[in-house]
Amino acid sequence: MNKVIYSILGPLAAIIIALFIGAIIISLIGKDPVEVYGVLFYGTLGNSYGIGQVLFKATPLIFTGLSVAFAFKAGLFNIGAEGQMIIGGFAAAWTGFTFVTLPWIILIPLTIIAAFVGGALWGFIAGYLKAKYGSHEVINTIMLNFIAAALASYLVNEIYGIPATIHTPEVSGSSFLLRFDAITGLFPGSPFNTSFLAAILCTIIFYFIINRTPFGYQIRTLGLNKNAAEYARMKIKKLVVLSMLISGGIAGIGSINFIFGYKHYYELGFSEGAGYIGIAVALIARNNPFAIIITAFFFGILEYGGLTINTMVPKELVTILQALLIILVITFVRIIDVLKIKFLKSA
Amino acid sequence: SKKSVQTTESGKLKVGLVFDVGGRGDKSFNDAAYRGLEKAKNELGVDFEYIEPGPGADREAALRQFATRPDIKLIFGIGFIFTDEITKMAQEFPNKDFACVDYTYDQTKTIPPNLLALEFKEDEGCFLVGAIAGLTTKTQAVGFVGGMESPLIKKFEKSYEAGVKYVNPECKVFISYAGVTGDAFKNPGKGKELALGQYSQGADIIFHASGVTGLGVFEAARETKKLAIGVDSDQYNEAPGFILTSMIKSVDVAVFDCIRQEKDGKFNGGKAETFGLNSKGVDYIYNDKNNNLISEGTRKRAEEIRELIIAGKIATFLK
Amino acid sequence: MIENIFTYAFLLQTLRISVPYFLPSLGAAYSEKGGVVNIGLEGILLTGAFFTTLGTYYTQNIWIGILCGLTAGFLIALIHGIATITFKADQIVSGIALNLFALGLTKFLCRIIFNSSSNSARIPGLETVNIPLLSSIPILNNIFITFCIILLILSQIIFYRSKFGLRLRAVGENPAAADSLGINVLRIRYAGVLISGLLAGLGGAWLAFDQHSFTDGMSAGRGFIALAAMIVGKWKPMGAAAACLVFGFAESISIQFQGTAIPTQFIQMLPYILTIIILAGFIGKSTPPAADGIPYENTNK
Amino acid sequence: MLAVEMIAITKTFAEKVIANNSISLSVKKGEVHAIVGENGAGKSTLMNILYGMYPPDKGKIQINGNEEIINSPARAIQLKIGMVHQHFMLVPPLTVLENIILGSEPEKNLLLDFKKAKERVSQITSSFKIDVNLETKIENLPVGLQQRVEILKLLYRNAEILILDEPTAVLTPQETNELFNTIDFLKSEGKTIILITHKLNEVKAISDTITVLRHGKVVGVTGTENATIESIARLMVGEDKIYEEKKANIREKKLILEVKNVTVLNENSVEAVKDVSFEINSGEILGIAGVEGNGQHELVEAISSIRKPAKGKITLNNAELKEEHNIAHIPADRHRNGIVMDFSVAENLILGREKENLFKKDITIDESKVKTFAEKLVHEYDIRPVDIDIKIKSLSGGNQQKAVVAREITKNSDLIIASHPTRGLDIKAASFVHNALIKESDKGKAVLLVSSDLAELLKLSDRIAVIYNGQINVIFDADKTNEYELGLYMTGSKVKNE
Ligand SMILES: Nc1ncnc2c1ncn2[C@@H]1O[C@H](COP(=O)(O)OP(=O)(O)OP(=O)(O)O)[C@@H](O)[C@H]1O
Ligand SMILES: Nc1ncnc2c1ncn2[C@@H]1O[C@H](COP(=O)(O)OP(=O)(O)OP(=O)(O)O)[C@@H](O)[C@H]1O
Ligand SMILES: [Mg+2]
Ligand SMILES: [Mg+2]
Repeated sequence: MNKVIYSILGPLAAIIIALFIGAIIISLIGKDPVEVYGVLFYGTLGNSYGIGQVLFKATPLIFTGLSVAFAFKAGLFNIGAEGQMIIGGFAAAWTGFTFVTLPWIILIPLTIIAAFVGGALWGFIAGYLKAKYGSHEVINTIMLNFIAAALASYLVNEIYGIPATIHTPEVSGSSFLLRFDAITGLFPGSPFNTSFLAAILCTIIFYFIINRTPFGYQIRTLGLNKNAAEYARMKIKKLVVLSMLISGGIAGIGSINFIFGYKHYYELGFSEGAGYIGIAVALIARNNPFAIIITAFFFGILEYGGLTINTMVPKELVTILQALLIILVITFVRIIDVLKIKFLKSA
Repeated sequence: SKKSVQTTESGKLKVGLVFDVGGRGDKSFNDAAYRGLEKAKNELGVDFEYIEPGPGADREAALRQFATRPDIKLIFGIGFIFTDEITKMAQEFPNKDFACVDYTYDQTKTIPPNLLALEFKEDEGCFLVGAIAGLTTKTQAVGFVGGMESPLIKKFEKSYEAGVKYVNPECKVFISYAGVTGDAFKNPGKGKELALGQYSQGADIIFHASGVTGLGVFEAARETKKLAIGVDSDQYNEAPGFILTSMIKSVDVAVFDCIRQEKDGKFNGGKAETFGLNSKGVDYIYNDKNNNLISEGTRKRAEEIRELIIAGKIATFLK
Repeated sequence: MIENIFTYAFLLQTLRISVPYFLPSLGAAYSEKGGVVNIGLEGILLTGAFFTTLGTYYTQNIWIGILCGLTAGFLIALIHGIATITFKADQIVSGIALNLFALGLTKFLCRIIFNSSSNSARIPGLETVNIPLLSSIPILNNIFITFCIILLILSQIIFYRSKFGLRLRAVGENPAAADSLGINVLRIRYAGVLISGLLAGLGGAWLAFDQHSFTDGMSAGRGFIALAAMIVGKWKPMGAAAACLVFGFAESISIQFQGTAIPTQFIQMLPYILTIIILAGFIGKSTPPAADGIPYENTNK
Repeated sequence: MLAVEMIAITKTFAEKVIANNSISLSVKKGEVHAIVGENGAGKSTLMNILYGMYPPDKGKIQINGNEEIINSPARAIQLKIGMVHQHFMLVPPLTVLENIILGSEPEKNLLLDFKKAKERVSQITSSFKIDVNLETKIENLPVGLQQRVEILKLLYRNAEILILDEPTAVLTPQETNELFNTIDFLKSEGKTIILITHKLNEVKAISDTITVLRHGKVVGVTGTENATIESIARLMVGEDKIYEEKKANIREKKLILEVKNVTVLNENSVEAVKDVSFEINSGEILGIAGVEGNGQHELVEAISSIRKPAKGKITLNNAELKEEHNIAHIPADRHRNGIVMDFSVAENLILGREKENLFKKDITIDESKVKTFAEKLVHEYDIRPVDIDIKIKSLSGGNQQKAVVAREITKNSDLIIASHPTRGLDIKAASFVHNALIKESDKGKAVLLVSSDLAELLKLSDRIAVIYNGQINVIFDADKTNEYELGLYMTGSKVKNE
């Protein structure tokens, strides 16, 4: 019981302080903090459309968070979820607008596989370079992000694009992922769609692979002690390549939310930096797959929240809050730890 | 929400405007739209609110946010990138009026009756400033700096080049782009290096179509004491003495007119309204600030070309 | 095209482009040699640029502007230090958060102060500086480039010839050993991080002066590239400098090659592909300081 | 006159572990004072408190009769206390000289004064007869020399009270001898030395006074001349008898491992093992004696198929060695290669065995099977505490080692490779590991035992091969040789059996 209290005390204090600092900023620019926070809360969590928007924003973050976490389990730092999502997204969209005659039962799995393969290819490059040449995956994945953006730009602008737009043709109707709005009538108007279910499924598979299979055991060993993995005669190079590949693949699937669940085409810039935010999501969730869902939801609130208050204050207020919150949480965890020990000692 | 009830009661028209990625203060496209809003506020007494969304899915959410507000009647989307979203929103909210600047008009689809597409013939303006550049250059080399490489900006590039070649077939045209993502419209550092590169290779006039990135082009012009051409708004003040002219789009006028029609109950959607040289919807700047940079002969020739374009006697687009 | 590469303008361009890579990159070396990963450099560049602009705008004095930029860099680095050194928070998470913070704060203030989401008002730049002797020498007449050269030499000496440098290297490799010799590990780490903040802040100042204004997101990933350069340069000042020059060179080339038959996108990829190739082919493994990224649990406290 | 007096020191970790429970320690000036005790008895903790690394919860410290609060190593250094830690406190990529001066650097014109530093260090090396190249990086030094550097660090700081925590654990007999010579010399110079070791013969040989700790308490203080190894051992482990399994001598011989003309390269592509050949039969223990860094490491990695030999052939049960071969391997460095600190005890007990059918259910690892297995091992091998779900990093070194031994020798493999299997273990834990190895060999397994502890080799092995400079030139029958002879070959003083 005490343990639970202590574990929420830190984040709680952090939230209060962050909101307080935010309130000061809002007052300084002559606005009413209560009103702004009210709108922020109502706009995101206070109505079903807002919740839908938040979940819609959270969906790709679950994928990219899982992607980063998977690599992390193997001791690799994948900064490349952004690029992997771009390539995976393009591959999926291409499949979607090329094989227009396939029925949904085939086409949907096919597009998801394409998204995985595209992302996996991009992850594989970094993994292979690491295994073969020992070159640092952090740098290579950053570089591959830039290259992916340029490549996608080329493909859209020069080859597959619709003139005078920055997107590809629409994907086949049978590859659409339904909106919850359309199925259930919930979250009316929001593009929150069934790719969220894929994200949940992916989380469960992630957990299963990492914690229940010999392969996952090896990945974890590699991540925690590479030398022990080597002495246990695990195939380290293979594991490095495979984990980057899978990590990239997961990020690739993150693209289906936007492409098949919302716009139905590939649009340049669709990723909105989800790959980068995924790093924060994974790290804050301490690479725990289920915590990633919660963290992603929280980031979804902030991602969408900025827009809801944009007519009153610059939406960057939310970015500032987001940053403050992260810094405060990670510091407070420690402060509470210290307090806890002091408390227990004196008790 | 108390406030909003009051404003509707007072009968004041309220307008919502969603900016393009660059947002307010880009001293170019978005600011032109904003000027239209301000003018409407001052002269017509309307109220307005605006949102600056990020890329991706936020555009629709922003439009929707205004569309669901009872007090807002007219909603603007600024930029071709809004084409799909605003069409969709117009269909979903038939009781609201929408207008989109730079709407990409697809002949195969109809425009909803409550949506007004505002199109600008940039190619005409670009051709014209290209011609001015071609006539003014002393080095027989001019340049073009684009933001994100995309079909829209390519159109600027091609018609500018066509204008240059029309008056000066021997003139070299250097072409550079700042990048391949939306960020390429806000990277003045890159813009400056690109421009310096072109100037060092012999260009003496550079036209940019790159949003904020263009400010870097102007810096390069100042530093090397060469000339640059502004875009969308009159950008003379960004580098006084070094801005040969600007290719302006009267986005402000279009926005203002649209609001006035709405106010007068004469909003007339379901169609594309085109602004070209003929209606001064696009133009180049010639006033007492920059007339010392443009020779009398050049000015004359430019005006002739204007007439030819309006008469449809020149293809403004280089294939 | 090739003839364009061997020109003075090209050389100068390469150097200019390298400056905002080099300063944070050198900063990263200080920070990481001491064992603290600072991916917040991207944000520090941005904040440095903003406050340099702000200071210069209000005073019309570039020196006060630089001072403001340095102070901003210092403060952000200080937050990073407090979070990661004192409170042992995860260094990468803190860095990510600070980048977010910088992005939000600068744009927010830009909106409030300059009434623009994209850029500030124009400020004077370095052309106002005139140092009698240097101004006549090509390349060195750019005070930032001169200063970078001085900083590089100085850093090389500090790293390998000074007490602080020795301790910094020790603290990044084996903090427990340094601690057991009576060295205040946390203080040395703070010094490394704060120096990185100052250097990246200065990098931001260069960005601001180079384009005479602040622009939203103007650091444009340079902080990350700087980190990459530092790794390619094997955590050494000279190595980092060389790597930054390679980046600058590649980018310069990509500028020169624009407008040829090759699609722009592929030209834009060039610097990044080059980096990957260099990393795989020529550098080999670069091993970080052994304690890099690991908070030091001071047993005394 | 007392150099050190620690009075009623108490120290608790993580609210639970009482590492030091009201310990008092008196060390006379100019003596060699040995502190002995089982793993986890609290020796290192007590010394860390003396050196200012941890604050004690309770208790007082007097140095040379004055009460002092030692709240940091810096303060300890001021008081002329120096400590060589159990795990060396060196910075591998720095040079010997840099490591020595670190923290007390001479400066001139704001820069390091390397010249002055070198002069001063050379003076010390010559007067204390310690020989080491100052420009070498620590990472390129053998452990024995690293030990030297640690002592130089103390002398450079003019330490009068020297704490040496298990300095001989990684040394060869020759190196140990040299170290003891140095200690004698230091003592003759009037310095006070506190020595922690598990090797009771060393205690007997070098110390003046002995303090014995058990479970965080002092259980005995005695002058060395009044004690015998047996009496000290009894104090250390209580009434528990230390029993040593005897090797059975009957065995039918079957060739298990054959190493033929094997050459192995190290990381820098230098031949670390040169043209080595030997064989091991079932039921046989082959010892490898050698000074650290003579190729044992590479040889072991080759035989366990972690490293591919450049030349030659290794066969196991007459089949060429493959990666898939099941080989039990107790690695020399358990922290680095043997365990995953952040895994639970149970998880560590299946490391390298995660794919075995024993733990399989479809494509998953069956947790209940793992649990049963782990619980069995924990009991059979007396791994304490009896909790398979705690992280292994919270176990003492001895218990971690037992876990590694348990995991490896329960593998169904005919060959067991054991590298320094008892390094750093107390006598009880060490004899436990010895017994386990003997039992396995009696079951007919072939054992390759690499150790720098010659007593251990002589006791366990049937034959002992000496490796020197990557080559094996002699293989002795264990009962026909002795420490002295082995020592000559190990150090290269003798090369071939004439
Ligand atoms: N968990 C990890 N963290 C960081 N780097 C890793 C990790 N695992 C592997 N690597 C890198 O991957 C590369 C390959 O590892 P591996 O240990 O298989 O190489 P190796 O032992 O040199 O080769 P071989 O398999 O031929 O023996 C190495 O360069 C190593 O730096
Ligand atoms: N930093 C620490 N945090 C928590 N527990 C600790 C810490 N250091 C030591 N301990 C615990 O305190 C007890 C005493 O440890 P200590 O290292 O003093 O034993 P030791 O006598 O030196 O043993 P060894 O012979 O294995 O070196 C052990 O149970 C150990 O696990
Ligand atoms: Mg290997
Ligand atoms: Mg100990």
